[in-house]
Amino acid sequence: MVTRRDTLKIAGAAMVLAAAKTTYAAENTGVTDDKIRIGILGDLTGFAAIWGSGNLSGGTMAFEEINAAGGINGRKLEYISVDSESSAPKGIAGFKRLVDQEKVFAIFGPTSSAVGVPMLRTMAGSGVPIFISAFSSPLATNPPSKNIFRSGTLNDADQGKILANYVTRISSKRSIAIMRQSDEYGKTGAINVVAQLKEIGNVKFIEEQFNASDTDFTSQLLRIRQSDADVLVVYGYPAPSAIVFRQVKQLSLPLQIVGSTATTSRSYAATVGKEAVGARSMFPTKYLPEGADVEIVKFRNAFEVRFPDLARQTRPEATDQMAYHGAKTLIEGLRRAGRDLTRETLIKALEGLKNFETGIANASTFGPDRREGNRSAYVVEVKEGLGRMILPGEYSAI
Amino acid sequence: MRDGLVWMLWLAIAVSAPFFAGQHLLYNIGIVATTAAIVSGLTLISGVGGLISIAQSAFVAIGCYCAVLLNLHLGIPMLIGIPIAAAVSGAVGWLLGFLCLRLDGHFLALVTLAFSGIVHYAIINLDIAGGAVGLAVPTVTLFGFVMDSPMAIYVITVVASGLTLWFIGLLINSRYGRVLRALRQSEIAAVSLGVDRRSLRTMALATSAVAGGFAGSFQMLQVTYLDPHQFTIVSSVFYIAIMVVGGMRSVHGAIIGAAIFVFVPEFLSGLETYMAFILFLLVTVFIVIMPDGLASIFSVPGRISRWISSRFERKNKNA
Amino acid sequence: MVETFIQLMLGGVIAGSVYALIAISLVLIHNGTGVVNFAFGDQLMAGVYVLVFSQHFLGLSLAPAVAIAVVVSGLFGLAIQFLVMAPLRNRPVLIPIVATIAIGAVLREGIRAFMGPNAWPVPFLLSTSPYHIGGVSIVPSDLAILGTSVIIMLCLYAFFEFTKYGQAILAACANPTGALIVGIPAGATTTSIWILSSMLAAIAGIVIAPLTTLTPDIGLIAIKGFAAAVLGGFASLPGAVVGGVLLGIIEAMAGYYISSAMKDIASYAVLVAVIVFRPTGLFNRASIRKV
Amino acid sequence: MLELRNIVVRFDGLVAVNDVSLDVKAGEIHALIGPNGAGKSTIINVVTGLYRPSEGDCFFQNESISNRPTHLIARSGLTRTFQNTELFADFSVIENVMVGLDHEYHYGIVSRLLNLPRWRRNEKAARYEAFELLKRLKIEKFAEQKAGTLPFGLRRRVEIVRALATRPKLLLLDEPAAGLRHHEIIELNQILVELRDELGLAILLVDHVMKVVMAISNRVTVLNFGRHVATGSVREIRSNPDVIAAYLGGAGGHA
Repeated sequence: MVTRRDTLKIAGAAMVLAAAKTTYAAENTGVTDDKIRIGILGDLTGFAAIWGSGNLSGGTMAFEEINAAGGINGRKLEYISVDSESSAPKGIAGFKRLVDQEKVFAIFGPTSSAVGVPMLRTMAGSGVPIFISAFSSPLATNPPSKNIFRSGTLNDADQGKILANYVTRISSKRSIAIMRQSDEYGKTGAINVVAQLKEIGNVKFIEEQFNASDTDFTSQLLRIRQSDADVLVVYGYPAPSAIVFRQVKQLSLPLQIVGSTATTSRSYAATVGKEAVGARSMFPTKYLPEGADVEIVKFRNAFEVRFPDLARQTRPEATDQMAYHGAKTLIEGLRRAGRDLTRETLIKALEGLKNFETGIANASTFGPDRREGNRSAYVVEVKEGLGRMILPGEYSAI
Repeated sequence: MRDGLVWMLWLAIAVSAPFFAGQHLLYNIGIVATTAAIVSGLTLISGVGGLISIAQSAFVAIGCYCAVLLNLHLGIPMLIGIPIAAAVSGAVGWLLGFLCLRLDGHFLALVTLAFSGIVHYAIINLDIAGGAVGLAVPTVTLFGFVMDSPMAIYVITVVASGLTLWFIGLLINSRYGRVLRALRQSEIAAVSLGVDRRSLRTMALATSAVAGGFAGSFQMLQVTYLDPHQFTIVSSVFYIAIMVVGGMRSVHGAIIGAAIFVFVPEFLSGLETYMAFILFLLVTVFIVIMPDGLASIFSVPGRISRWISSRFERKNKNA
Repeated sequence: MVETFIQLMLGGVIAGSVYALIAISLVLIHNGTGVVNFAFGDQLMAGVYVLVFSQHFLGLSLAPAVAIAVVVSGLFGLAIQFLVMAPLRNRPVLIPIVATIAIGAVLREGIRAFMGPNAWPVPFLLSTSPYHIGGVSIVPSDLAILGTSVIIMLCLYAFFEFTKYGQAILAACANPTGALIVGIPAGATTTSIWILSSMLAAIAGIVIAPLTTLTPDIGLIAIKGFAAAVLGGFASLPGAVVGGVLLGIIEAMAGYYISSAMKDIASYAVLVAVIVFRPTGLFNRASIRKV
Repeated sequence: MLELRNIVVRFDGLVAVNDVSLDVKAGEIHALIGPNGAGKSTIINVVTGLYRPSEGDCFFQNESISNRPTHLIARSGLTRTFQNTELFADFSVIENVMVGLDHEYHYGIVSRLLNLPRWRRNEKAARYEAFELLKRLKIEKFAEQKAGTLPFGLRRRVEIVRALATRPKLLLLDEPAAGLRHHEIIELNQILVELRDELGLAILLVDHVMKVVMAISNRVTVLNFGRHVATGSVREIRSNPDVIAAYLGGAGGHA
């Protein structure tokens, strides 16, 4: 007769035994003679799906193209998409699934800070090469982890710095107002804007915050009106930012608005309405997705053919564009790593990329201690008729 | 099926998992266990007690943040800090109950909703707690050993959530559970029999807060990072959905509900962006055809055997 | 100073009428069916997406697109009642409530997948150019929200006070058995409430969405509507409107006079205080249950 | 034992009970009768603390209970049944009774969680006593049946057992005979008399069923339109002209 106490004892002993067992991943897991397995990890559902679906479509397109062109050094890419559901626990689960169960060689993702930042410890400890194209928390690359790279997008530390430099230049009164979202995205951005403003010195600033789901910003804007600021930095998601842009005009505040990169979707100006005219935003590259640059047009046409369902939703967007650029950068790394592909050689090859151009986004540069591919940005302005154009001038965080 | 048999099933899965499961499955089982333990607090207050609490993620947040802050600022080891943090969470739950359970239990839903919001926005603005950016969770040390291997974390979290589930299960099957259920069925009759509804429900809310704070802290050991976005009103509502889909009358329902929300999405991952749409469509259908939750399948063998024995008795009578 | 205060009040009232629009419907469903409809925000969102879909993909002009959105939304309410609420009618109330959570998620995630996660532009019903009166700027499109919620409330009031059908619904809500005896089928009233409130969802959405930007997550605002309903006592339609406007004003005032960081904490704290110290809401008297 | 002094209850200006005084003596069955709307149920709700009297005071064993919470009134020995029965429908009969016994067989959370002997002993004892109580009213064979599935007559009886489980000194029965059949009423009478004579319980009985009231009551109080009409023995009440007038509907003027 086995009593309950006995079962518990046996259970305890078994657990201790199991705790001793650990698994080791090989250097070339996921690489065979004719295949390289890549995981695409991103938020396809939930609030952060904007970036995850772009990551998937851009990545898919680049991988399919290289396969159609014969693959990389005789190997085809085989990619597996996993949804992190805009949730940190699911992101870690998805990562473990790709590494442990799907045995992928490298991972393209994750796509949002809310998921990505909690995953950093797991990712860094795994040794699996990670290539990020979408999320912008500076924590992903600072401090740098050997295996985590990012390209295309602009991180919030760099963006904050660039924004601060830019607005100080255009503010004649050297007085800046900052409206930031209350969450991690807005906070990280604003911290860096403020830090750089202090660095520059002799600039006044006022900081207000709002929630992503707010609908009225009168109180914040009236507080800003009390100051003598002539430039307003808006660091938040598109939906609340659009209302801020509109209400600034409606309250007749004499402010030049400069939004973060989140305020640059193709339909953004239309969602704001005519009040968007004259507003400026940061953009992580000089190529607009709706623009006429050669590579962009090629990309856009191919995208619309490959994803008619997304084309209907006014895509490609900047997220698709950045992902496509990122995936191409990763492919270049794989190519340069040569036939003798291991995680070590891929990381070495990526570190060797200098000014790698795709004509889609800013060139990627990595180095032995540099994991951030793109560190510069442009400014986009909304014109009459709600079209937009890139203003001349590249702004660098270095 | 007998309650004990179901418990044996869970125990068998938890113990054998390290031998057959890879890291990914192991992690998922750990998440199921901790989520179930968090939800079991709700089972007590809502499923058994009939009150709606929309504060479970707030209690989880209080537990997690207390444990981590105790470690970062006072150097208290996580494994000691977590029970303290759970007690803090319980105290807050008690206070909340004390304030709003004076009168009708229905106000609990409303107060807890607002409370969830307050906790979320307070964390976002609390720079000592990392504010909106969040905080990395320190590693657990046990007798000087750093327990950060996936296996060690699995063992720690599964044991902790197993204990939570077991305790809540016992509580539900004690006189406390009985009286709470009585209050749910007829508040006026229970009170007229001398049941002190206020103190009982306050204790139930406090207990559910302890479960949330305790199991939630262990979940954070797996997630390794506290992001305020994990602790919103929406996540509180999500815990309620887990409870109902699994079955809200027993802790087994919490386990099943948590397992559904962890494993079914993976099973449906081929649907890509349409996954969540199909998932919640299935959940809606589940709720309509199995409103008692999936845990009600455990009562099927019992119902069959009762049906057989009743047929048998009737035959004997006839003979 | 005075202009600032008035401007602030105006902003609060506009935001508050958004909450009020939502609160009205939540109260309507709650009183009529006993269910707190967590899907309401998502129904509101989906209604606007139907409008956008009709305009962009079916090429309709605004008026027929609005009509289609309202009708489709009403039909969806009918579907909720028949496919979900009716089968769950005799279950503990938490189960239909969780069903509404699931329905909301179905709508939200379905729309996100089908229409994409990015924002869609929605046509403004009135001009967004402000009028300036003594230093205060007034925006017609903002006033549309306030106007709509007042009109809807008046319509509902008239419907329930002066029409036979409205009276029947009220009677059935107050006493289902009694209504049954008098010959009003209980199912019919809950069905009409679901249809009515779902149509209101689409209308509210169409008024609100141009100003708040249409994304699949716009329904989150229903949490505020819920809070407004609580503030108003969760019982009466005028209470819902006053609760909504009050919440908007509290937020605006707290945001300006305390700090923008405290805006939400302050408004939720008021909510807790109201529940703890005046549990029946600000505008209701206590009622006694008959044993 | 129970003493109501000049109780007035108003709801929104409507006077449900107007200046009613009443006393129930130890060991007696006291009936409270009157036409519909006379305020009988309101009195029970006031005594058990569900309503607060607008004026007047309520004493139980010489202590005021007017401001005591309901559950403490119950614990001080005053338990009620309900007009439409309020059983815990999902519970078995014996579990229903055990809720009544909850306070008697108390054990702490800790002793349950640590599996201390105390909880097992108390659960066992409670179950045993519940069963004995069911036996007393001869319904022990339904002990394991779900309360919600019982016929109405049995439900009433379970409710009485459940009330007895709290070890009351005074039992308040709200229309215990309503809806019962003839033989059930006779059994009920027997039970109530037994409870009075064997346990020494005082019983306050609210009912219209005269077969019960007139057969077993020691004293009767008559209410009409919330006012006290008369108190006395069954015989006195039968011959009281005010009572007759009240029942015939013509006694509005009496104060």
